[in-house]
Amino acid sequence: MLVLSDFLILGAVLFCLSIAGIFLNRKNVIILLMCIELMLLSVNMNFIAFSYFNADITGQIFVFFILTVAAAESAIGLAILVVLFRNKNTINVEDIDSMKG
Amino acid sequence: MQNIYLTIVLAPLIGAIVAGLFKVSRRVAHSVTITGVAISCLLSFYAFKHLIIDGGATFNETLYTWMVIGDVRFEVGFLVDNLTVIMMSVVSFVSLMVHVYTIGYMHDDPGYQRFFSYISLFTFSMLMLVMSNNFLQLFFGWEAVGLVSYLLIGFWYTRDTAIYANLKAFLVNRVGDFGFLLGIALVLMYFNSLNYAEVFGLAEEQAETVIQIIPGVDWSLMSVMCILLFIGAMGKSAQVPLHVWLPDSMEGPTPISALIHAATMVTAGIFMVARMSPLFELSETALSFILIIGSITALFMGFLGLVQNDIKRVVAYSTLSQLGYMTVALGASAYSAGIFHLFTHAFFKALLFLGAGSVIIAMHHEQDMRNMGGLRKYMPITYITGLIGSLALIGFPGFAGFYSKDAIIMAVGHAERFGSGFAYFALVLGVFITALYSFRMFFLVFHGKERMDHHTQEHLHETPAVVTVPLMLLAIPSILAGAIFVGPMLYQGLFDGAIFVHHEHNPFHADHYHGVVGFTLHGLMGLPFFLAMAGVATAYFLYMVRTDIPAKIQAKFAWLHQILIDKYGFDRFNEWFFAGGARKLGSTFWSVGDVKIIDDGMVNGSARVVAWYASIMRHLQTGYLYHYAFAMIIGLAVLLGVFVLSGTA
Amino acid sequence: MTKIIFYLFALILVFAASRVITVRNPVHAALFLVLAFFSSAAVWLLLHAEFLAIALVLVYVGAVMVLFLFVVMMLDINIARTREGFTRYLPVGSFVGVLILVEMVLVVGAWKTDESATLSTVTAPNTESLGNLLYTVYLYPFEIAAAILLVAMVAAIALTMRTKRQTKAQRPEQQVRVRREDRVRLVNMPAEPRD
Amino acid sequence: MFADLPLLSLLIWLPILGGIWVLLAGEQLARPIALLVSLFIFVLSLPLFFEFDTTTAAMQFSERLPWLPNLDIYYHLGVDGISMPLIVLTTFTTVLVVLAAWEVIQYRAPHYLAAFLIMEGIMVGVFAALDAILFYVLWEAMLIPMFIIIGIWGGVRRVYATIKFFLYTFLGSVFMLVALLYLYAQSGSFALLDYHHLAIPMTAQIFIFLAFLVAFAVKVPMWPVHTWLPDAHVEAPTGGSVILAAIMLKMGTYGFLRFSLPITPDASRELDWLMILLSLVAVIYIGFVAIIQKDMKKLVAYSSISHMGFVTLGFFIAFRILANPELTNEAAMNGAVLGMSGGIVQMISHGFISGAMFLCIGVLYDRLHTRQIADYGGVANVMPRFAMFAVFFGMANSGLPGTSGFVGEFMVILSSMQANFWIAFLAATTLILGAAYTLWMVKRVVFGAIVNEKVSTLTDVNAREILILTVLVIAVLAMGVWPEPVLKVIEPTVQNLLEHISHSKVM
Repeated sequence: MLVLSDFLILGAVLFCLSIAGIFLNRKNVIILLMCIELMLLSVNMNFIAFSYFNADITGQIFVFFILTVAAAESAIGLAILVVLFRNKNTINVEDIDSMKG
Repeated sequence: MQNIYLTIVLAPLIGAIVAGLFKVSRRVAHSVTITGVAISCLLSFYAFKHLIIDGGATFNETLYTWMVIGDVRFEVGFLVDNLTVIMMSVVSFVSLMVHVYTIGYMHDDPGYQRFFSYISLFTFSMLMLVMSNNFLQLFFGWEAVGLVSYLLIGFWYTRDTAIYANLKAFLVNRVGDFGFLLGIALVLMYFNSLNYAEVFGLAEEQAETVIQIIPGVDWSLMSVMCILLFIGAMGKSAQVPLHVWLPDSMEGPTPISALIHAATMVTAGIFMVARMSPLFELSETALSFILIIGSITALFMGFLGLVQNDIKRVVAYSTLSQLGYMTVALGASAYSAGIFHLFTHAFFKALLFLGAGSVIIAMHHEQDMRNMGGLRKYMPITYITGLIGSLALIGFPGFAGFYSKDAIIMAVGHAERFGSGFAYFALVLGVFITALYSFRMFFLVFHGKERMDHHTQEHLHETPAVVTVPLMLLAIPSILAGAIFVGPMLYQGLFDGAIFVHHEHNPFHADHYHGVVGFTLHGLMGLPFFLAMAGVATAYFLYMVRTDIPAKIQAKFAWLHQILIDKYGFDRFNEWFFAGGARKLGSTFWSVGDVKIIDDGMVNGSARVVAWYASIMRHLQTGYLYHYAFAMIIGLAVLLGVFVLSGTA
Repeated sequence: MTKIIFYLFALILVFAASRVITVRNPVHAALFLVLAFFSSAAVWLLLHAEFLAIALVLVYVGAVMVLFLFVVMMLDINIARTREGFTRYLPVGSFVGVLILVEMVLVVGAWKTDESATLSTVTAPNTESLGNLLYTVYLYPFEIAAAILLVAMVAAIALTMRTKRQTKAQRPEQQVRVRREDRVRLVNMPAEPRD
Repeated sequence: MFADLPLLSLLIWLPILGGIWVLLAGEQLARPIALLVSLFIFVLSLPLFFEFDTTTAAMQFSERLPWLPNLDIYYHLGVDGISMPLIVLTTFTTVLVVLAAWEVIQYRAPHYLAAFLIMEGIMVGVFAALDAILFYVLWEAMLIPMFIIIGIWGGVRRVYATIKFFLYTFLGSVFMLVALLYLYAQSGSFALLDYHHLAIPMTAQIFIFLAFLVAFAVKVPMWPVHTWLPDAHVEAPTGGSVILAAIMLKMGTYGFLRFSLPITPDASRELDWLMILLSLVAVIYIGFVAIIQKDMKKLVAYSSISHMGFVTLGFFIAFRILANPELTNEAAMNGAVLGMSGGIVQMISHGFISGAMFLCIGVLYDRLHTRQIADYGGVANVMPRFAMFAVFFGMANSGLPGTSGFVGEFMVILSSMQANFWIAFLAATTLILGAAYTLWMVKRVVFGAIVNEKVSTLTDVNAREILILTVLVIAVLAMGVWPEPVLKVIEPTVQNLLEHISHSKVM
């Protein structure tokens, strides 16, 4: 029988993979964005698991909103990326340091 | 009577306002102010008659309430008794004379209207001062005369010396007022009132009170209070060491020197102490202090008169010395003698100053006596009135000064107070000195060779009537005032009720008095008379017969001469220590305290600390996105770790 | 049975996710991400979240991932440069990842769940109950979410649209304000000499 | 007839509306409209004085409307004997400032005048507010117009001066906000009058007192947080200096009366030595600093600090007097009333005199565009009327009896004698120092021979300037010759305040 921990550990594994992804692909903004999507996915996984095991559908509502916001975020993120590439002709994160103090 | 007194005070004020604030012609300016002062003068004489001759009642009433705090009322009102009325008469009379005289003296001056406005304002202030029935109004008048004095010394404001002198005069007076105000504050604290009558009524009760100003040391309240009040008098009446402003004040026009710096304002201190006699009588210490200060002033300021060459400065130093005499009289509890000398001195010193002014007009504003001489034949009226003034000053029997000065010397001889021995010596020696410098001046100006330049000599002539008439009018009381008033003022209790003296302190007992003639004859036997004559003789010998001797003495005692020329170094010390010190202290406070520590250290310093901190912290901001992401992730790992460890522990 | 399905899809999911972060080519990464989404949708179905599972596939796979692919292909990316330092960061990255994983597992392991009282009895269809809640209690947030999407859309367009003006138009306000000096220049010249 | 009008609200909002009107009116009409508005407001404020009930210390002309009732914040206004004279002073000074700007300000005149009118409304509001939040909001709002005035119409270093001014005052008021929030937490109310009766433990009182002290000391300003004032004055345009000196500085001392003393009487008693010390430092230290200033405005600014030292001295000397065993209770109360009323009188009088001094300097500055004393000399030769005013106000500044400058100093010195001889002694040095720095400046600027050609081209004061200065002369003289009408207003409130602070509020 599946228990809550199974889903939670699956979510944790996904989350850690995306963290490792951020470390590994520090130069490529697109993959960074994908890692963030993965991270959100793992969070959603937890929400749904809790919702299911606590018999409370509110958790799914949260996922719904997270999906909405994530979609908006990735759209804007990609738009920024496009503009960035247009202006700087690179998406290498190391070339983007105009905020350096 | 209230309306009369009010008119006495307000008439000059109105004159001053009209002449000062509105653009009026010269004629209007002087007519309006002279009318105002004349009204004051006549009404003062009327009040004089009312109180002294008809024996009218003392007037003590409030005009209006200045402010009320709890049950303490600060009021403005008049106290008119015999003492006041004599002061009023002197002030308004001398002022009237000076007003008239000014028409001639300031004839060509562009600030004619302004001048009349000022002297009328002065008359107003002085009358407010003497007619006050409380300390508040006294202080008002006190400072107001100081203000007018400031304005008048600096009347010729383009002269650097004049505006230096007026600032100096005001500041030195402020030092005196500083003490005076503290004295008033003590009065209010212990008597809970500023009204003379109430304060004097309660004075006896506080006679034994002690206060601790320095913790652990008991001082008599009365002594502290009286000395503080007297510091005010020292400023206004130019007693050592606050005398330094008076000689410099001669930068003002001569009528002012006569009115303010000889006859009236400078005697305000004397008047004040006499008015406060119920307080001063309770403190031996304060009276001794007064005695010593007065005798130092009387003697040492007289010496300075010997070496001055400026005619006005000689008279100024003689004023200082005579003020010292008056102060000594106060210190010896002979308040009436002090007032008596004030009274006679006002006439003859105004006369001498106006005479000097007359000479100065004739000499085309030349003031150096070394360039004068032999003016007798050109200016007979000035000459005669000058002689009268000088004789009155040295105390020649029969003249006004004789009676008052002799009374003071007698009173000091009678006094048994700490310092009275020294005071007696100083005054007697002072008589000789007075005679010496007075007649030195007299001979140098009116006798001897005519040392002026040719141009001046040709134009020498007697001054016009507006100048000589006041001289003549002042000459009359300079002769007669002493003989007429010696009896009433000193022996017959004219000031009873106004001046309070302990019986055993009072040097003037009615049974010792044998009439004016007796007094005069007694004076003729006394040491002071012989010393005065010796002084005149010495002056004659030195400046008429052997005119070479003074120079030799001067050469022989060069160091002494230098000390006298330096005026004992007071000015230099003040300039260095007080003026220089204050500026130095100010710059130090400013450059070190304000600019360096507060602005640079605290204000800009805190800004710099922020900037410095930021300059270090900015290195954390690499601008790389993943650095921020790493920071977040590592933070998450650490937080989780803490959570796990604390959860398991 | 469910257990087997769960482990199957969980394995696919983990595999796809690890490929996402390790492949060289971003296009491949995006495709692996699609795979990850699919398998997680399957896991969600196990949890009776049918609506969200479908939505994930439709919205994410259908829209968002396609968008990613568009962008990846649109931009001319130097793959070699972006891969620089991959191996250098591998130890650090995996260490942090493993560290967090261990910590999370410890947290989850310490979780006291009431295992018996799980597994809700489903009464209404998932979509219906979700809709009920969404359009009643969460109506206001729902509207806000809609607004956010709109704003995101506008923002994305505004950001990427090139503002080169290609249409010609009249500007009446400038036309009426025109002054003579703007149009006619009077030149003062000496008269030409007559020859 | 004025009983039904919301007079205080009108005094706050009409100037602000007037300011907006001036903004809209444009270059041509701005000046007459501003003058009209300010005059109207001044006239409107007179009933405050004439219909004031001098028999009570209670708040009068009160208004109370809910503002944010959930948070217990009310729009609550009212005046007593302390705030009423200050409100009238504010409306009076604004008229003068508008007049003084008449032809001098050419650059963006409508904005300049509007800023002053709006500030007038805010300042009246600060004095009338009886709700802590209302007070705080207005207190901060006041900074904005002043910031603009100095920042736009100021001198060369105006940016430095404005930032310094702003940061200083802002820093101070943050502490006040914290104290107010604490008080709210304790009492559950933002009503100032409730705070007066709130029992607070001693430690808390000390902290509240210190927080208020920081806020108000900056505004007064007291040593050592005074250095913003000379800079602000030097850079501000004449009108700005006048308002700054005449009204804004009074906010600090008003705060002491409205907040520190009644809310934390025990802490005030405990720390009165500090306040007396700082006041005396202000009188003496600043007096010496003023002597050597080379810039006229700086000199007058320092003299302002020195004079404000008398105000704080007068307020805090009361505890020493009340505790003096040598005095009977009644006498001690009289002495304390004398000192505190003296402080308030000094506030009002300083409003007139320092305003007048800055206006005088403004007259010179408008002509020669320099404030350096060394650039002047012998002004009396070409500007005799101006010289008359300058000497008069110089004398008033050095506390000559018969002018209002004397009254406050006199009262404070008299009362400090009842606390301690040496305090009176040190305070009385102002007689000498005040005369020294003021008259030395007068001497160097007004008197003497004409020093340079520029001075010889000066023209005397014109009718407008004469009008402004004469009005001030009359005010200064009137208060000096007969201060009773003002004192009658002040006294019941002061008496009440002293009764209040003589009882401990420690729980």
